[in-house]
Amino acid sequence: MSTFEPKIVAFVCNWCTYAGADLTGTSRIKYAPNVRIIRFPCTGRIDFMLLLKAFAEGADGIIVSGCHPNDCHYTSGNFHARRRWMVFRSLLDFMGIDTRRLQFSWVSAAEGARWAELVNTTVNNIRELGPFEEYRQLRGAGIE
Amino acid sequence: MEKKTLTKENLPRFLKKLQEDGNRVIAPKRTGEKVDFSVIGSPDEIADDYIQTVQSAKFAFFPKVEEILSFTANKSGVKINDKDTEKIPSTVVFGLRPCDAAAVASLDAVFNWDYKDNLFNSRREKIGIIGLSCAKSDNNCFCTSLGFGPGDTRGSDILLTELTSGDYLAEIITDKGKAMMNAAPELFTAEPMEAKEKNLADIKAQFKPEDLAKRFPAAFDREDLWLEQSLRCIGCGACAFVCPVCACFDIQDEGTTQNGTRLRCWDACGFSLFTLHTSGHNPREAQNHRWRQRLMHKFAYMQERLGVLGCVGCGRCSRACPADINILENVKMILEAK
Amino acid sequence: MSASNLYKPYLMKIEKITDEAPGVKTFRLAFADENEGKQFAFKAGQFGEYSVFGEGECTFCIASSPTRAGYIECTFRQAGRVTNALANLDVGDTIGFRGPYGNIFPIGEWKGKNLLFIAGGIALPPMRCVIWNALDTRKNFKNVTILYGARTVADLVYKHELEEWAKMPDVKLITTVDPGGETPDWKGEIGFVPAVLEKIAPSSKNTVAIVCGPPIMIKYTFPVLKKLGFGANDIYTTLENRMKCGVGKCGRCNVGKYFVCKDGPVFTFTQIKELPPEY
Amino acid sequence: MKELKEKARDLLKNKDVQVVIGYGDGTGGKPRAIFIRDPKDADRLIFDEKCEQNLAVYLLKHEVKKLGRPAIVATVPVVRSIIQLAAENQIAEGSVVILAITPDGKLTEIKTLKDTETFVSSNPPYTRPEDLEKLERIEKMTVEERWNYWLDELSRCFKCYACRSSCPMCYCERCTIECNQPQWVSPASHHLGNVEWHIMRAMHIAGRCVNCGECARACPLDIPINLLTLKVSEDIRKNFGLTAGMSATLEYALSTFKTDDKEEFIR
Repeated sequence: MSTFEPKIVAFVCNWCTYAGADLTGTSRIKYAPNVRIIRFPCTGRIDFMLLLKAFAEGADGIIVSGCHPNDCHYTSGNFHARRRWMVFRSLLDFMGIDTRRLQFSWVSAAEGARWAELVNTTVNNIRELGPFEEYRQLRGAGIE
Repeated sequence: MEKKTLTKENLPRFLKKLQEDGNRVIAPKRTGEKVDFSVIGSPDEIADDYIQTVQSAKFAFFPKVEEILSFTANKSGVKINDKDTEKIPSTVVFGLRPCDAAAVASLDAVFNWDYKDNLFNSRREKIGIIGLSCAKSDNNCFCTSLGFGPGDTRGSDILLTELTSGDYLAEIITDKGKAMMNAAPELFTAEPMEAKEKNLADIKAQFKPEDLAKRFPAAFDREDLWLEQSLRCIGCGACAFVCPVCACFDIQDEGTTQNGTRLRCWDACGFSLFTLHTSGHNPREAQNHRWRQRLMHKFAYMQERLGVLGCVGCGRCSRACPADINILENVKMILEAK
Repeated sequence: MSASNLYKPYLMKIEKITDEAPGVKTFRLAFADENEGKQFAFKAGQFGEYSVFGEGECTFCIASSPTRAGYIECTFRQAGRVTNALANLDVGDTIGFRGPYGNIFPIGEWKGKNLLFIAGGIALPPMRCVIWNALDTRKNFKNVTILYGARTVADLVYKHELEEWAKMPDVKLITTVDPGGETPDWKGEIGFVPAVLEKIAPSSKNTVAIVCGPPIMIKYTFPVLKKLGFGANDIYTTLENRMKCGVGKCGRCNVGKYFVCKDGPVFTFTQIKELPPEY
Repeated sequence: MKELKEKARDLLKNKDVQVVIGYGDGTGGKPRAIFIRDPKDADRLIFDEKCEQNLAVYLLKHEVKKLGRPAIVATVPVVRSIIQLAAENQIAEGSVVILAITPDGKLTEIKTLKDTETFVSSNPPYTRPEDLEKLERIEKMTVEERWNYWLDELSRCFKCYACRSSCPMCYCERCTIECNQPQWVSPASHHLGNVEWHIMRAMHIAGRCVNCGECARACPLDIPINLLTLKVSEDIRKNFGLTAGMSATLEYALSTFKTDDKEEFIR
């Protein structure tokens, strides 16, 4: 599947990861162009429903990233998010969704290189997994 | 009406032949402890020894989610792609109980009340019904009280009745039935000697169908008859969805404004949202109003407006109800009310 | 392909958008296919299912008069998913329309009678159709009185037409707003519709009353009409139950033995009295 | 249960409560929920091992609330549901009398939240071994097998919402599935709509579910949906040490945190 280019949606917080991704750009670090970034005020705002929507709309993989623990702009948004991610990820795993398609990470505003590395690794992982056909096929299935 | 014998060995052969001829066969299949209709791969999958399936085969006529149309839109306008009814598969429903087969007439009435619903009619035309008489019944069954019966031929194209030997009496009721039989006429042999009646379940009638129209309208304002029965109602749609007659639906758009589909989905009068206005006003505010609507619609309104009953006495809603709301109990209560 | 998919809408182009009141708009719609437009006919009182593709369908009456051919109009208030999507559209955009559905105001039977229209708030649109129908065939009727009330002056819809009706010598227009809803230069009445009706006390002799409004207004207007001597058969109203199919199948608008979409939306007070209170 | 009937009769007679929510004889040998308002009817109350419906669901139904202050016949999961509802400010202290029945059939009248907590701490949560077995069986499957298993099960769902309606924790006046601007989850029962609905349901009662199993019992199609909520409950118990319905003052597991919560899945 050398021609397959994964579609990745990244849900990131405004204060750390978005700034970090900005730094990647200003530092002229090249990374995979497969990612569409959606900026949120905080990882605490990233409802699991948004992630489901991304999959339903055809995402092959998802990155969710925010400030490192203790660095949250709102003190504890990322701590709250972490618990929900854990439960959500485990539930998807239980339902038979490969959790490699759902990458959680912490990337600070200073970690431009780390962002590039995160995206590249995720893209490579998803490229190996192939398109998320199972989920995409749900759309339209069961309609007579 | 022609009467034939279809031996127990020939039945799977017959169904196999119908499949080979390009028909999708929907039949009762066992999942866990329950038996329900679904599309079968081979006749071996068909369940036996059950009283009633969880759902009727209503979904073959009126699917739980059905595309009405699809559309694409761009700057220059909208293009509607009409539903291609040609693609609806030719289907044989096997093992439909006489009550469920009778219910098809009620669906016909709803979907053809002045406005002809082509989506329904196209499916209906492509379905052949091989009914199966009931040899057993349970306390929830009350078809005979509504004028139907365990060996009723109404609605079926072919009705099979299992005989003591395990072979079947095959009654070929309609032209469609005859055409099905003619797919493999050699499998149908001479009429059996055994009488049909003694192989049917004994279901005692508990009231007369004529009483319904007499008693129901007057019961509307009798809160005592509805409230007690519906207080434990949790407001789900299980009763409506397992019902062979319930045909209420919702219309929903999916996709984007550029590219999407319009769907028809099952809906139920028991949901509080069913009648809720955008303003927040709800004509049927409380669950007892909604339960009353369900029964009034089935036993009074449909009869008066469409000339058919909205209930065939299959007892499914009573079996499916998580709160043990029993339709027969409530109907009897209304008929016996002072 | 099925030639007659009951749920397949006509495609309509939005020709004109009028802002009526906060959150209330009127669309003038023309058939995208001229032939369909030529064959289309409706009567006063009927309604349709309007759709924004991808969002869904919504039920409104046809607010324009059948005497004005070539287009239909609808007026809606932004309230839910579809109406919000409609409000975002522009002139030239395409929407869907199914209809006409439902029964009609028996305007033919009203020949030679006085007409009393009573409307509240966003319920003027269903009546506008029959008002214009009557005014365009004015000679068929005697006195025409229109009583229209809204919460505030801003909430009055069809402001231009209200002015037009006010200027007509053979139309008596009374507008009113709820107490507190008036502006300093408000010249109309102040008070709730039933109270104003009682005050102006129109004669019931040889008169039919057409009442449309929110349930609460209807509830208090009927007794006043009764007091004024109107018979139950001379009072007409429309019911606005929630609908999906519009053709008597989806079950939503079932009230008693009636389906509002097929037997209504126009009902006489005689019929309303027989209905269970589920509207 | 003579004692239960007497207790109910006394409560109604003394006007301590206006209604006793309990089990009575239903049809076909099934018990059903009954709502006793007259002390004379207290004899209709029954209790046996078949009385499984989680009656706590009725405490928040408008139609039942209208009847007045209730007493409720409650097995351990029902008591836990009540505690959880209290923790979520849906039930006020003193607003309900609990006629709690221990697994060995002992009746206790509970009037305060504190006593309710004491009751559940001496009657610990219990998960049916067969459910744990099923859970384990699914966990052992490959990812692909799990996906096929759930797709098979969930595609049958016709969205009667019996799971939601039967659950005491699903008390929202407006469920997310009914929020249509935007439409988060399709109300249609096609595959995508069903998979999303059941993920959403499990997530929305994660950390709140007491594993009474009512959703699966209510499901007319026998879809083992309680396994989804059991899975999230087990995760929360194992990872955060929290179990719903044990304390009326305990924080909701997913709106609190510890700085050292596990994060090996985060890179």
